[in-house]
Order: sequence, then C-alpha cells, then structure tokens
Amino acid sequence: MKIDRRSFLSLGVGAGAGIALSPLPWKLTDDLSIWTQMWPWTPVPKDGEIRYVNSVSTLCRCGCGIKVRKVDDRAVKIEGQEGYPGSDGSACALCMSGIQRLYSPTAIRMPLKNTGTKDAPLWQSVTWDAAIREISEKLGKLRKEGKPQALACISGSDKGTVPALFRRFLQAYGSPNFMSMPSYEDAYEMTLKLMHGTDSAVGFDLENADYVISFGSGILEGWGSSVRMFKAKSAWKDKKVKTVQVDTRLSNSAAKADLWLAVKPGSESLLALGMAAVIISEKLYDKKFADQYTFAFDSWKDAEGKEHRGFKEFILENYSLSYVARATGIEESQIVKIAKEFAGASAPIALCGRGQGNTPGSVHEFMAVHALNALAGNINQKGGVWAMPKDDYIQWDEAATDGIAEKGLETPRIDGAGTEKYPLSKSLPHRLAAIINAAEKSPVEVLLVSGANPLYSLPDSRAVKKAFGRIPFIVSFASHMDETSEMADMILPCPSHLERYEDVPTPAGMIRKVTGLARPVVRPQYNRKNAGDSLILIAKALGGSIAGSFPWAAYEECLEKTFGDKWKTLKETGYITEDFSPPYWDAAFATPSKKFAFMSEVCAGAEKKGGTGAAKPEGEENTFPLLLIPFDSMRLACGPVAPTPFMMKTVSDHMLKGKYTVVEIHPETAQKYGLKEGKNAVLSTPKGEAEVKVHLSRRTAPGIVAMPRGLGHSGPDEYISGKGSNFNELIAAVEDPVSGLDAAWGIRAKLVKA
Amino acid sequence: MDSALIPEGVKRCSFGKFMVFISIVSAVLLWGVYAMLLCWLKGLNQTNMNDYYGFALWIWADLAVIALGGGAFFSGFLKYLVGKDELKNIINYAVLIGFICYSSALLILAIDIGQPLRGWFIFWHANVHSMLTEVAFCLSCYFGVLCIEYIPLVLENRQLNKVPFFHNFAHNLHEIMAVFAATGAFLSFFHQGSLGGVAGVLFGRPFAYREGVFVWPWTFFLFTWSAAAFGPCFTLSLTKLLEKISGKKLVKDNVIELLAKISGWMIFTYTIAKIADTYYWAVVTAPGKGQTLMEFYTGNAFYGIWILVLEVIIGGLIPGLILITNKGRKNKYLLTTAIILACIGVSVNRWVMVLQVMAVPVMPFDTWALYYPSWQEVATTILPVAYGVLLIGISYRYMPIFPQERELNPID
Amino acid sequence: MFPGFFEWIWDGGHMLFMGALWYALSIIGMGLTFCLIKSAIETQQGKGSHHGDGHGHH
Amino acid sequence: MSAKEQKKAKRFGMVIDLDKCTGCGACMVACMAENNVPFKKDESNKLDSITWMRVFKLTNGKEYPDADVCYLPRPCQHCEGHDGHSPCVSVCPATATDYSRETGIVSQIYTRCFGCRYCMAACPYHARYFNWWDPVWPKGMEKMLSPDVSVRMRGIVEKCSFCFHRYQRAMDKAHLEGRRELAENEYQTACTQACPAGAITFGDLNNPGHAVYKLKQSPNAFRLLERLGTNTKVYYVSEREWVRRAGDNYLAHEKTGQVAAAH
Repeated sequence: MKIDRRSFLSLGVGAGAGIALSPLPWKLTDDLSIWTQMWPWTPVPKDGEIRYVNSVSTLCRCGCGIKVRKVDDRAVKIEGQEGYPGSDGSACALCMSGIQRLYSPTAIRMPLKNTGTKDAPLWQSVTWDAAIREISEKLGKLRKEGKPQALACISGSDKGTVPALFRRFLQAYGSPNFMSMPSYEDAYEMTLKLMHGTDSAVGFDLENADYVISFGSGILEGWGSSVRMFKAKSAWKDKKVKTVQVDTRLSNSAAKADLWLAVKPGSESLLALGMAAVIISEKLYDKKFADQYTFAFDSWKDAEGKEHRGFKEFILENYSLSYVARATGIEESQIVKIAKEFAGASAPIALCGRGQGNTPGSVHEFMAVHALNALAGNINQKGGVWAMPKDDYIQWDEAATDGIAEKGLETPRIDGAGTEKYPLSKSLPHRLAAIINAAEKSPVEVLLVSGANPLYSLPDSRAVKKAFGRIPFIVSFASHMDETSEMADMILPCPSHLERYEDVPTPAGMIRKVTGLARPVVRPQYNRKNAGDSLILIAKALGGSIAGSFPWAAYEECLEKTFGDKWKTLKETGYITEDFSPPYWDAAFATPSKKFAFMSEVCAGAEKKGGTGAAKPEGEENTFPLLLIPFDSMRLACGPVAPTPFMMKTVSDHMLKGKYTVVEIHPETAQKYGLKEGKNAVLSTPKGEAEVKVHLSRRTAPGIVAMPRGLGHSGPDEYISGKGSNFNELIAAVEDPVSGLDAAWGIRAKLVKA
Repeated sequence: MDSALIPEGVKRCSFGKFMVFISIVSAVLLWGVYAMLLCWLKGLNQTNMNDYYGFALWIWADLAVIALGGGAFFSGFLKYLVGKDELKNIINYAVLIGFICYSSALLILAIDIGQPLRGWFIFWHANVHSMLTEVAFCLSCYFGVLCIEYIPLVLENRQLNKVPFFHNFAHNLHEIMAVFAATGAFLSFFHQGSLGGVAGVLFGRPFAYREGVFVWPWTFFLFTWSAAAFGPCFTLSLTKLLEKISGKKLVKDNVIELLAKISGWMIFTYTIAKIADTYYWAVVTAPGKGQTLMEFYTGNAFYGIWILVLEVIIGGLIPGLILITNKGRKNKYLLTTAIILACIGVSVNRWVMVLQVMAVPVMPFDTWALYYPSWQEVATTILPVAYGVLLIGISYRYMPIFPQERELNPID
Repeated sequence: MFPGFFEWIWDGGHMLFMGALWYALSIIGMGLTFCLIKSAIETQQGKGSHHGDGHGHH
Repeated sequence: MSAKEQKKAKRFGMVIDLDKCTGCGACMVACMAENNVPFKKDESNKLDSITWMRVFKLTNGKEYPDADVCYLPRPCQHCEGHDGHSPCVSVCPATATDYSRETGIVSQIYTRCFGCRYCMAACPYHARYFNWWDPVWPKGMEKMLSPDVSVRMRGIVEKCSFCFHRYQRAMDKAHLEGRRELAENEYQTACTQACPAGAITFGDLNNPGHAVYKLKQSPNAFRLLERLGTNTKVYYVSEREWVRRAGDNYLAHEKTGQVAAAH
C-alpha cells in the first residue's frame, strides 16, 4: 500500500515534469492565442480585385458625386468624386455611409403583400406578375367606376425622370393628384414667381459673394447642397468674406459665422424688413436697379389716377428701427451696422429657408429676404441670387388621355393646390391627412408612394398615420422597410441606390445645370425592379391610352431616349453640366410690368402694419408656456432615407441618449420647471407628447425647447429604430396664407418632469 | 472524523460545524466563479468598465490585496534578514495571507485582461520599460516564492508529514528559507514599487503623475513603503479576527506588539513622506501642468477633499501615531482601531491611485467620469475573499500555522 | 524575453531588468532544485521515517 | 530640399482648422468605413463607443447670446513624447503598441494586445478604445468590410492609425515605380480626404514642402495638452482665443499659449 502510493506519486510527478518540459504546453498555449485571433465568429474580410466606380448618391437631397471602392463585387468604401459639380471630392455623411444601406438586412428582397391589417401587417412574398396584376386590377376597377381622381401619388421630388413617370402615369390615368414632398425650394419657387414673374428655381452664386447673411438657413446643417455649402463656407473664411447668421438658437452655422444675431423666435423676416428700412432711409440701395428695373418701389399712380403706396413708403412707415429692434431683440445700432455692411458690399447675398429647409416656410419671409438682395441690386449678378431656368431635359410627348382620364383631370386636387384657395401652389401634401381624416370616406382610394417617407416626414405624423390607415390601398415603391412601407398594402421593391440607374437633376441653389447619373455599382442582389420599370409594367397591364403613354420597354430605355445623343456622354462621364449666364435685368423679369416686383397683388390682403410675415405657432400660451423649435444636424438625415448605423454612432449624447431624444433648454428654463441635466421629462404640444431627456445649454434662449430632427424612426432596423422621438409627431403644419405651404417653424409646448 | 488530519495538541471545532462553514463560503465562492466564467466567456462587457474606466474595481482590488499582502514579505524580511526572531510566531500566518493575496491578485489579473489566453504575452513580448511588465514578472516570481514558503506548511500536516520525502523536503526548505525570503523581499520591493509606478509614470494624467529619481517616480517608493508599513497591520487584523472567531489566543502579545510597533513607525514615517509628496505635487507638479489641487476634488458628485483626509490623516497619521506609542499598542481597543484604520487608509490610497485617476478629466473640455461596478465585478472581487476565508479555514484546521497555539491553549 | 527574440535590444534597460529577473529566477530555481535533490537523497538514505526530528525548526 | 533632408525621418501629422470644422461628422463616418470600425445597436453611451476619430464639442461657457461652440476632431494624437516615449507606448507591457521613428506613427498590433488597458489609462485624449463586445455586423453587412484593415477581436484595444495601410499602399506603389519618396497627396488619411470643409490638412511635419509644415507655424496653432509633454503630432488652429485656451489646462493668471513644455 505504502509503496503503491509512493510509486503512484513518483509516476505522477514524473509525468507532470515530462509534459511540462515537452513542447506540448507551449504548442497548446500558442494555438490558443492564435485561436483568439481568428475566432470563428469574427469576420475576416475577403481580399480581391480592387476597382473604383463613379456614381451619384441619391440618398441626400442634393446628390453627392461618389467614388465607390470595390473588392471584387463588394462595395467597401464610398468617397467623394473629384470634379463632380458641387460636391467636388467630398460627400455628406449619409452618402458616405451608403454602403450600410446597400447591405442592410432591412432591404426588401421581393414584392410583398400585406395579408394582415395596417396596424399589424403580415407580409407575404408574391411574384412580380401577381403583384403587378393585383395593382393593375385595382387601378382598372377604380377607373371603371369613373373615379380615376381617387388615385394619388406622393413622390419624394418633382424633378427627374422617375417623378416625371409617376406624374405622367397619373395624367394618363386621369388623376390630378400628384404630390411631391415639400421643401424650402417650393417657397423660393413661389417667391420668384411673385417677384420675378418667372417659373424658375433659385440659384446662388455663393462662391463669388462677398457678404453673406443667412436668415435661419442651416448653411452648415444641410441646407442647399450640403457639401457645396461647406466648401463655400470654408472659401469665405479664406477670403475673409463676412458671414452673418440670424438664428434663435446657436446653430453650428451661427457658431461658425462671423456674427450671430440671436433673434427672437419667428422674427427673422422682421429683421430683414428692418434692414431694408435702414437701407432705404440711408439711401444705400442700388439706385439703378430700383429706379429702372423695379415696379412700385416708389409710390405710383395708376391709369385712373389712384395713388398706390410703393414698397419704399410701406417699409419706412411700418418698420421703424425701434419697432424692429424691440420685436427682434437685436439692438438698433447692430441692425444699422449690418444693413450698412450688407448694402455696402459689392456682392452681398441674403439666404432664406430654415435649417435644412425641410419645411417650406412663409412666402412673405422669403420675399422680405429676397427684397434685400434686390435692394443690393444683386439679382442675376455675379455673386448674387439668380433665377435659374428649370431642368428641361425631359421632353416627352404629352401623355395620351382618354375620356375617363380627361374627366378625372378636371376634378379639383384633393390637397387644394392650384384651387381657388391656393392658386399658386403645385402640391400641398401636408394638407392631405386632415382632408382624409375629416372626410367620411377617404377621397384617396389608391395611393402610390415613391422616394418618400411621408409617414415620417410630414408634420403631425400621427394624423398622417391615421389618414394612411383610412386609404384602402397603398402601394409603396421602396428599397427598404420604412414607416410608410409598413403601412402599405403592397410593396414593389426598388434596387438600392448603388444597384440602379437614375438621373439626378440639378441640385438646389446651383447656378449651372447639372445632371448626374446614378449607376449600378454592384450587381443587383435581389429580385427588385426600378420604380420606373414597375410603373411601365402597370401601365402596360392597364392597356389603352395608359399603355400608349408608356412606349418604352423598360426604364433604362426611357432614360436613354430621354437623353438622346447626350446619353453616351452621361453614361461615360457620369454627369453632364451646362453653364448658364443669367439675363440682365432688362430681360430678366416676366411680371406684368416686366420689372422686379417688391410686392405682389396676391399678398395685398396679408400686408398688415408691421406684419412679421411669419406663421404663428399653434397652441395656447397658458397651457403651453414654452416654444418648441427643431434643429437639424448633418449627423442625422431627415429626408426619405433614415440615417445609417455609422451616422447614429456620430450622433452626440446631447441629442440622443438610449431611447430618448435629448432636448436643449436654457438653465433658467430648467430651474423654472424643476428639471435637471440628463433627467427625463415629458414634452407635450397640442399634437402629441414624448418622453425626452433634457440637456441644459446656453445655446438656446430661456423659454425655448430645441429638439433635434431626424430621430424616432420605427421599423425593423434595430440600429435606427426606437431611438428618440420624431419631431414631426409633435409639430402641426401652419398654412401660409399666400401659398398654403407649411410655414410652421415651431409650436407651443410644455415640459414636465417625468 | 478528520481528527487524524488535525495537528496534534490543538482543539478544533466539530467536522460537521466545519462543513457548514465550508459550504456557506463555497456558495459565495461559486457565485464568484460564475461571474468569473461570465467575464471569460462573454467578455468584459459584463462589467461596468468603459473606455474612460479601463482600470476599475478589479485593479483596485488587485493593488489593495498586494499592499495588504505585503505583510508576508516584510515579516519575512524582518525575521530572516533583520533578525527579529519573535516574528517566527506569526510568519506562517503572514505567509498564508500573502499567498492568498498574491494568488488572488493573479486570478484577478487573469479575469481583468481582455484576452486571458494571451496573458503570457506579457512575458513573451515583454516591454521592459513598462511598469506593468515589472509588476507581472516580480509578482509571478514572488508568487513562486510564496508557494515555496507555503509548501512546507502544507507538508507539515500530520498525515503528509508521514511521507519521508515530504518530511525531508519541508525540512530542507526551512533550512534555506532565508534565501527565499531574501529573494522574496527583493522581488517585493520592486513589484510593490512598480505598482506605484503604474500610476506615477502616467505623464498624461497630472492627477497621478509624480516626479522621481531615474526611471522611478515617487509613488514607486511610496508604494513599497506603504505595503511594508500597512501589510503587517492586515496580518495583525486577520490574526485578531481569527482569534475572535476561534475564541483562542493564537499569538502572544509581545509578538503582536513588536509587529505593531514596527508597522507603526513605518506608517508614521510613510505618512510624513506622503504628506511631503502630496504637498510637492499640489504646489509644484500639478500647477506645472496647469491644474490646481482643488480641481481634482471638485466638480463631481463623489470625489471631494474628504478622500485625501480619509487617506492621509484618518488612515495614515492617526493609526501611525497610535501604533508608535506604547500606550496605544497596549490598549486593545486602540490597537484594533489603529490596524483597521491603517488597512482602510492603504486601501483608500490604492483606490485613489486607480479609480480617481480615471475619473479626473484631463482635457479642459472633458468631463468627470464616475462609475459603479456591475454585480459581476463585485462577485469576482468577493471571489478571492471567499477563497481566502476558505484557505485560512482549511489551513488553520489542518496545518500548524500558529506555533504558540499549543502553549497558549493547552488541552488536557 | 530571451536574447534573440526580435524585441530584444541589447541596451541598459534590458540588461538590468532581465539580469535582475534571471538572477532572481536562478536563485529560486537553484534553491528549489537543491532542496528537491537533497530531500530525495535523504529519503533514499532512510531519513525522515522516524518522527520527532523535523519539528522545532520554525 | 537637399538629399539629406529628403532622407530625414518623417513625422506625419495633421493641422486641423477649428474655425473651419463644422462638426458635420463626415470625418468620423469616413474613418469608420475605412477602418472596419464596429458598431452596436446603441451607441449613445459615448464611454463605450468606438470612434477612432471623435468630434468633441467645446463651449465657451458664456450666457446666451454670447455663448459659442466649437467642434474639435480628435484622432489619435500620435504623441512623440520625449524621444518616442509617448504616454501609451512606454506603458504597454507586451510591446503591442509602438512608436515608429520612420513615420512618427503610433501603431497598435491587434494580435499582440492582450487587453490590459494600461495604454487607455495613460492616454489623456481618450483616443484608445477597448473592444468590450465581439464585433458583430448585421447579417449581410459584413460584405462592406475592407480587406485592408483587419477586423479586431473582442478584448483588445484599438485606435486611429493615421490610416497606416494607406501609407503602405502608397509606398508599395512608389516602390513599384522605383521611387522611395511619396508626393504629399499620395498618402492622405480617410478623414482628411472626407472633410467637406477642408479643415484637416495632413502631411509630413518635417517636410518644408508640405502644407502642414507651414500651417503648424501659425501663431494661432496649438496642440492639445501641450504642457504635459506629450508632444503630439496633431496641431489645431483657431483665431478664437477661448478655443486655444481650451486646448490646455491653464492656471488663472497664465496667458494662453505661453506655457507649453519645450520640445
């Protein structure tokens, strides 16, 4: 027994020593450490042939020229494309992270039909044939019932071939209800219509301007063509061009400007008019322009001898320095100084459209700001504001209409645009929800949605959701699941932006024509069709004059035919551009007087003494003592495309913390309502409420709640959804009395400790 | 039942009672092991550490147990090198505590690193300029020494000692123990110092950074000094605790008082050095980097100047003063208060040198970062405590830890 | 860790650090080996089988 | 430039114009895409969010409407310290991070790092990030990973490398063409390239022909925490005094920009 134990022990010790001295333990430790370097669950990127493909990213509103780095057929990195007009070598954060959208698991892979309800959708995949058949049967029936006007379409934009195809489809079908998502460009278009008399888009010769004043425009928040604005801003700094930002909140644009004028909320236009008053009273305006090329600058008598007050008198009478200073909160001397500097500069520019410009705004405000450009004589001049002819490369024959279509087209538009109430507007989709919800039966029976996410982007999105719930049949043309697609009855999936051809029209604010071409960078991953192709298939299935209006076999053929002999160049170089030189003042205006009009007949009723031109925010001051205003950030996307995971990662914890939006309030406001840094509070407005966290900041004035836009998505994407609240759920549209466009810039609110 | 294993001439509680004790402590231990496995299998996301708190509770626990375990090397140093022979009556216990502290420290490090399977890279790809490398080398070597010092205790168990080889081996180890103790002391002087150097060399962190001599910042010397000073207090506290639990006197008062006296003078002198260091740092070092003393103790919800007072005055000067006076040492109440305050003082020092270093913002636009540990961190920190209790329990029951026990507690 | 590894540089820092380390390791190693061998020899010689002579050393 | 100067070691660095930086985040996104930076479902806790390039927000602390903010992009500062002893390199126990005397770039060897995080404790800029989680890409999105940069495993530290792989790529190309020197534009970091405001300039701080050489000499140039002696290679420029003052710790009586440690 004793010996056994001893030998056993010796054996054990011997074996232990033997193993320890052998290479085995070393080999094993080495293997283990190597194993930790290639855990099977950590992906190893495959190597392959590297190539670069140029394209244009359609994710942001302006379209960034991009260069995609590829490894075999994988897109791995997006960079800016050098030489692309506007974005030249850079791209915005959204476009740069576009690959995350390309490979997102929320991409829709095949046509989907909702077999459940709108509240609890149940998606069933169907074949393309079945999907097209079902849609065309629905549409055919509607026409047979003589209600072609019950078809409506919401498109993300009204420019380019895809929106044009939708508009054409509605025309051929017989519905006037084509709507495009609103933006500040609509307000500018209307301003130019009223003041220049032309149907044009606004252009800014920013690169040559030598003094810039922005009335709330987020030069660094994504207004206009974001990348071009960034480049222009840096160039201004190098050239010592003075920039002035008029903003209630210390936005990034304000912080980077040479001067920030912290105006009282909603008084931007008053400041513009106050400046105008100084420029006029000090006689600093461009006399040649005012005397020869404007109408009714001075008081005038009409043919009947009736005295009409001119712009000059109107401004001097109504916008005294003391009044404007009081109403805007800007000191008199400051207003005088800025007005003099502006008028004294050789190429001053005044910009309008708040934040990123997602909400159009008040036409009077735009007119007031544009009047400053006119007073400085910087219209259609180098370094000034230009009226740009719209893109005209789409020259299709008029769509054929049959009897049913003609009858349908005669009916008034559901959203009221172009009707007696708002004769100048082309599209007012924000009015749709209220009209549908007020009606006994939804006047829209079939809704097509393309390139837009109205359920997220339109104000009062809870009402929009309710309205969409009442629309019997919604077809969404989308590449990814979003709020609107989740409410659809049928989804016709489009290839993602890196898998398809599409023309990219001239971006906002450009002073030359640019047409870019988005092209397939990688092979299409799934069985999806371009919206244009889907539409052509539906048209063909409907037959008759509708089919006749779509003579193309496929969307690509349509594109090719549209561009004609330019197609080859476009396909090779990726973009075509055309210089434009604006006509001189004698030939620039198409108003009845053929001169620049400071004031318009249309506005007569709205011109009250000392009017601000800005909309009054909804809500009672007693119940809602605070003012909620939105702010935009380049790190978030507010358009039809949700931000990417990379972008969410860049979002500051002063904007989003966990699942809560962080709102900014002044420490005084916090104290008044017993709120503390980082603590939760309930933010409520007449339209809804949301639980938020508060951040104490001196960027906002007391009494203001500033909330970031672009958060609060819902849907299947766990990287984006359930984070924060959607500002649009809290805001109500305020109709501009002239245009009917949404002029809301804020809403009354209440903040209570949660 | 296990009477054959219990040393001769001493009385132990019943086996049943012992098993109840073992089960309760084992349950806590298992909880810690579960948390440890979570950290190993799921990663350090199980903790509340973050990119601002790369070092947190564990590293504090690590530094604290190494400081408290300093009683082993310093007692060894005093006994074998200085020749304080009375200390032979407490050295076994000091070695046992040291062994527990150091094995715990190594275990904590193995949990703390993000890639435990690559932990050996610290030796293989050693960067000799890093204080941590020095810590790792000396710590491991010294742990080896502690094993060598602990082995004879194990082998002196009544049954094991019957094996002739074990008997001889234990005997021979004892014979040359002075050599090991000397090596251990040498290694300890360095790794205790290097642990101080870990924070002291951070020239990017004005709160931690200290000037020094050659490659060693003042914290290097302060850490060695404090470990030598406060470590014996921990040995004494645990002796008192074990005496309380077992209801027996285990070490004679003269031994305790001797160690307390030495410790007291070490603490007292250390505190003076620490005050001088703090003064120089507050007046010269930190302002030289643009920061004032009070910036380190204001602007956050936790760290106030109280922590400096707690560390230096309450946990340093007061126990030092008590222990250097004969009256203080003789008074049982004062002695106990002093050794407990001393243990708190040194633990607070290690806390400050790890966690407050992480909390203080350096970039003017940065903010204080406060942190609280997750349950997994707490459990894995309690794990070594449970393990220590278990090992002390087993060692005390089956090994002749206290040579004076038989004499002090004669059984009929 | 060993001379010849690519990180090894023959500079003062390395020589001092590694010198001290290997010195300490050698002492520990040699001491341990010495005890092991001595104990093995003594065991072979039949020492230690009688109790009572091993105590009193601590 | 003489041949001798040509051969001189390079010190790649940046000059960032804080008056141009708009805080848009393009640099961060470009960096993440270039370097296979992982992302989680919730990235709103900035203390565990890996952002090699992080844009800090600075405020002047004044009352509305005198308040001002400034954005400060913070890549790894690639500290040279004293003679290459940057805060992190000198403390790494496993030689997993190294200061290159050839390029001035502080590298990180992912397969060497065992995650002790000592370097993170050493870095006052918080430029180092730990992989607390396994990097997980949503299904299908691992297709976006670039083979130029290895994906990091859980439990290790990572940080900005000044896009070192781009340097290697450019050098490979130059060698093939029989050149030993790179032109300024041949090696640029992803963030530099992406910045739409042109706020970042990158190049060899030792090369008088490079833009950074001149820009760093501006009286408005400063480095972060210069007086700590970290000797960084990222310079910042701002005309605003409060911004320059926010770049370092100052005692109340000290004048902005006049206290830096000598290097």
